[in-house]
Amino acid sequence: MRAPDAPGERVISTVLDPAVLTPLVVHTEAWINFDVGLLIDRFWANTINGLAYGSIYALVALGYTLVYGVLQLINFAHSEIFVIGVFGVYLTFLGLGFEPGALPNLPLAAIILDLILAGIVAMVVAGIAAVGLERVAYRPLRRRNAPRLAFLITAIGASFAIQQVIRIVRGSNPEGTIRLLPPSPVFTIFGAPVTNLQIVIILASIAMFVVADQFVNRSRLGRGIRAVAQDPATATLMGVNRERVIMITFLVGGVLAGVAALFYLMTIPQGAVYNGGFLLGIKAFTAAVLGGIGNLRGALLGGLILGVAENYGQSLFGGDWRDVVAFVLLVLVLMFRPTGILGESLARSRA
Amino acid sequence: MTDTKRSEAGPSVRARFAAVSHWWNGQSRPVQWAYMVPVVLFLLALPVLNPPIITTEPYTDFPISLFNAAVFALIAIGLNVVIGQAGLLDLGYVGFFAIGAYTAALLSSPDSELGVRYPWLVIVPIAMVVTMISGVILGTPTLRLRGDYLAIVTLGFGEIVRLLADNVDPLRGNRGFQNIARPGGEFPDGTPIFSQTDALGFYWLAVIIIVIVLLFMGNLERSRVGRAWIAVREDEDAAELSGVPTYRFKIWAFAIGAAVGGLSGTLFAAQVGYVNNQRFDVTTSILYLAAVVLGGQGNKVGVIVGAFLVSYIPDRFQFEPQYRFLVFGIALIVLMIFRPQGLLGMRQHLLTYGRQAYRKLFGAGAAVAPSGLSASSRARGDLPETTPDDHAGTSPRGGGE
Amino acid sequence: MSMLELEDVHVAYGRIQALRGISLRVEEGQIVALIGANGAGKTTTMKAISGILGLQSGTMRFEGEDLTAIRADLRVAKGISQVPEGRGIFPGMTVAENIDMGAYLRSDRRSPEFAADLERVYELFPRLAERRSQAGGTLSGGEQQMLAMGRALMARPRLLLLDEPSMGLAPQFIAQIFRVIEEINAQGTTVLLVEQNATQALGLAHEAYVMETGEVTRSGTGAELLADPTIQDAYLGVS
Amino acid sequence: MSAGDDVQRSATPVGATHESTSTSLDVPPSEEGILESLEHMGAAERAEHDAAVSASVAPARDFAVAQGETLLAVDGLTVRFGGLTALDDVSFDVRRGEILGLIGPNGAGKTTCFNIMTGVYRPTSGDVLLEGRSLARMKRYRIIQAGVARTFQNIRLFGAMTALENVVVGTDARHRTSVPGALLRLPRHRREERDAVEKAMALLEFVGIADRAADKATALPYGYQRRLEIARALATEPKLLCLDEPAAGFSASEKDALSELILKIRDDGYTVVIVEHDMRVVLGVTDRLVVLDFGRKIADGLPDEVRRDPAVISAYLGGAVEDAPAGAGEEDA
Repeated sequence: MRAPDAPGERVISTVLDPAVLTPLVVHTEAWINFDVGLLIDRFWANTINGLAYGSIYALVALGYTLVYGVLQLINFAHSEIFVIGVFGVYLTFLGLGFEPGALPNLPLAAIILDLILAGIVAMVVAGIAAVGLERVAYRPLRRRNAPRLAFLITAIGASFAIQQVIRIVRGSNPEGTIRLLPPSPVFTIFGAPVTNLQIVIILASIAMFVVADQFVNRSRLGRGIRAVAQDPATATLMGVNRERVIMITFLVGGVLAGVAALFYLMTIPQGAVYNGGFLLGIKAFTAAVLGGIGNLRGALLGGLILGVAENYGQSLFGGDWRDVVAFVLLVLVLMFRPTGILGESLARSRA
Repeated sequence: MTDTKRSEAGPSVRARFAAVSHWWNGQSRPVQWAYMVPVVLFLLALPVLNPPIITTEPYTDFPISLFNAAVFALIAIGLNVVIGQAGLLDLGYVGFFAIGAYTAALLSSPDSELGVRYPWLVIVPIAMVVTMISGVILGTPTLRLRGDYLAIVTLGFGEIVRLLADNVDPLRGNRGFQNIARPGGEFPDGTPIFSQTDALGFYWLAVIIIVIVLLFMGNLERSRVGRAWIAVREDEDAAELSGVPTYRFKIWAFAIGAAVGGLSGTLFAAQVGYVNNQRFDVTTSILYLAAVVLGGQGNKVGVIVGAFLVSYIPDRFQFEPQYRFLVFGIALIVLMIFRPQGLLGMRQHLLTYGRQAYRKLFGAGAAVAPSGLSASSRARGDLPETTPDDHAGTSPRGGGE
Repeated sequence: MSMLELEDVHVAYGRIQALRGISLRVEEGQIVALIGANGAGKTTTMKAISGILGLQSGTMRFEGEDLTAIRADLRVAKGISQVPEGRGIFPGMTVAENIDMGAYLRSDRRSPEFAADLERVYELFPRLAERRSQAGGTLSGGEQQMLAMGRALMARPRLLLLDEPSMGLAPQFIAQIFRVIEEINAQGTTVLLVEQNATQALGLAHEAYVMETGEVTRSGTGAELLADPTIQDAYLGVS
Repeated sequence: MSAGDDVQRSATPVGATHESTSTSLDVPPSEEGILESLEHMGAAERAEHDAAVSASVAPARDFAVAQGETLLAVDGLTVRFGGLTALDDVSFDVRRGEILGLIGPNGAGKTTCFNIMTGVYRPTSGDVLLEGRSLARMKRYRIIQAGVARTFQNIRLFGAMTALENVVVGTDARHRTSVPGALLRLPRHRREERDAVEKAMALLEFVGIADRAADKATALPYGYQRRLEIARALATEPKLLCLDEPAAGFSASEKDALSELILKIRDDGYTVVIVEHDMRVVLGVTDRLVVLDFGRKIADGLPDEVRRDPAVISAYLGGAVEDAPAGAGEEDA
């Protein structure tokens, strides 16, 4: 049914005519499919994939959650810290002489060493960038006792600025694909293959998480971080230097983002692009909120849940809906549990 | 030496500015509008005059550039309700703009599967209602959340709208909609007033719409509604405990902001005549935010200036788009550190009748709270001498009507 | 030289002038009490001494050293520990972790002195020993007060600032807390005490200051003030 | 209607005296208003003007209902936060037309009690009844509309607004205009706006800070800010006004002036609950005292009785009744 070309020939009364709206309803079935079969078929593959990708979310989410716990600030620019890490990894690869497209012909030990080197570079640059961001953007605001909205807007501005600097330096096209370690199945679970990459990522992420968790819960500095998160004034009375704690928090978050960057680029070798952090950052933040922001274990749990849920959603609704699933999940969780699954903050539940 | 000079110049400039703004605030609303008439007329004439230096040609067609700036200004006015007045950080505002544009497309493009071709004037109210409803739908679950969660959820909303435009077949993704309805009417010589190639008519329309929207916004600001928004922004708990139904007024802020966003979307869609999924990413939302914050949240004139800068400067100086984003990102950081209130500070018009009240109490000069001045020069008659004798005795009661 | 000397100290919160030029001194080994109504500026004085609030003007010396030049967190290292109003327990940490926070700046964790200090805290407050692994937030008000005091003692303070230690406590706890304050003082720690419970505080204090709207209006020995009828009327005469 | 008209008709008495107001429960704010009467005011007109002010200030007074009957009943209120019991089965009544003092040591639960009465917290068990209506589950702004207003221990004003505008926000609690009315400036909206400003001005004058009506709230001196908070609370036309430590930070003379104001508020027909530490203020204004200690009510009665109560003495003096200074109880404040 095509309408006549001249505008205005239809009268207004048809606006409310249900018949007009029918096509939309009919098409609902066409553009959303519920492929339950695929969901069941790919259940285990999705789960394993989701856990691996979710670990990357979790590592980035730790950065959001640490900063939020200490400063009650959504560090929007954390996603760009992550991207800086990604470029750190990529440029290290280039520096080590790897070419986009070509598979390296090196012994496994050399490749692993190169990966570790790239990871260290990423951790260093991301860590420095995070601390620098804190110094340049947030510290002046703290000095001036700025309102929270000012922090948030600054964070957005910083995110924007870093993104654009990368774009101006490296261009807006994604970098070439450099894959050092091609995924190969090691064993299967319920018929779903588990690759070497996934094993490395999941295990290493959990190891990083345990280190971070122990650092915050057991070390002296970690206690300082928790004390500032729970009660900054009293923490000062105990002799905790708040500025130093804040710096360390940003540093730890940046370092973890650097690790995440390495795993990300190992999983998605074509992922080095200036705005690649945006969506991942939002989802990592979503993960942190899901688990309960400010809560380290919540970040891990939220990351894994989000990674898995996205994969299920992708099978169920189709690949285009993957990102929508994440956001809808966030809204739903916040509606029913406004402080996330494990509750909020380093303060109330044990970090 | 230079230092002393600066310190002498600084206050005097500031004082002069304060005096002007004080005088301006002292005028009754009709008088203010009377002064605005020539300004508006000048703005309307601007594309015809096409003055050198100001013009963006030859890079960009001047009327088109002005039209884009006007749409940007309209968006900023709408977003200002949400961010500036009610203090709610909405990062998904582009979603409402998109919904407005798509509503226009679906209801008038031959590509639409709805198969209707409503005229533009019919589309506008429908689009505003649709966006208003989507504002309420977004706000109902999220406005109970704390401020920073709201930011992230609205960001998610903006993304969802874009993803829907990408993925929902009837919204035609990248292919988009052609031939979206535009207002009718012809110049005496037979050429259409509103056309895709000549944005003059659309620019005029946009300016008139802005004037109308400003009038309505002024009404809201000077009412219980505006007071409720500012109370929510200042101290939500205290507002609630002073009897303000905060949640309801936050929803209203969202709905009204959304409606203006939808209106600007229809205006944009009509001029371009074409809508696809390419213009509605979150980056654009951040540009809107930049416009509002840059000009001064909570100040209507400020956000218009901010929007104009964000839209016009890149056109005029032929920025590469990527530098535009970089500059605005840095501008946000610097602004928050050195001038968090924006170029023009927050200003409220809370009471119309209050204007008369102050005047009666404190004599002719003190028509309005000298919010920009220090407490020492407060309204006890010791006001700046620059304050002209105004219309205290003669202006009608409730003169803002 | 007094241990702590405040001279014409002004402090403001934004536009609100909280301290309008107060002067006071605390001699080593004494218990000094600050009494006055809510809003008189007692807590502000404490915060100024511990460094949470900056001074507008005036001088503040601790053992002859200019205190204003020292960052708040480093004043703990100088020997000033504060038990804040409302106790400031870290609710998400266990009792043991909270006590450990008191020793944040100490580097002698493995030394016998450290162990002895820890033992002393648990001796003063046996309740805390029983609840070592319980989260601080789940303790009762009295237990939290004990924890806050025990935590402060772990920093080995020479000057202990106590802000309303009896606030919100049942009588049996109040009596206990005041006994402990005397004991701590007898063991050599100087105490500056803010109290609303003026009778108890004055009974304990060697010296006392009365504050009103940001100024010191009276001072004298505890016994003097306790016997003063106007003080009785204004601060003791609830009944 | 022009301003000129108004000036000529200014200072016409409206609800000229207390008595005439008291006959009607809902006196509309005056048409002529307070503002006009401020101009060219001679000494003779002062009394009429004052009457107009109080007519505007307290339109909701209901003298028709007997004073002394229960206005608010706190019934078995218990509040727990985690492991802490802030209030433990507290019951007391607030009677119409009285000033009730809620006293006790810091942390005794007074502010918690206030917070329950105004809906900031929800009780673990028990209820608060205003004229028989339960407030425990009511939305906060509904509680205000039901007739309970409060001030805050740490002043919470809307800093971006002028003093007058702060008070007008309070009057909005009784306004019915919403967005459509404001958008189109419908007659009811215009009337409400005008009345609101009139009433707010009257209230500022009532609490004695009308000279600073046009100043930003944050620019006011501390004492003015406290009074402004009281004016804002009164603007919601409460039946019960809750004052949370109104004298904190006041000098002796300021305290006396505040006591006078509180008495004036009571005399204008409001019921007042006051939490205060300063005994001079408490004993100077209250009709009755409720004493809380450790979350429990330990005494309830006339100030003179309460101050001799051994339980109260012991709560304040730490169990050492015999230490209580002799004569402290004889002295009158």
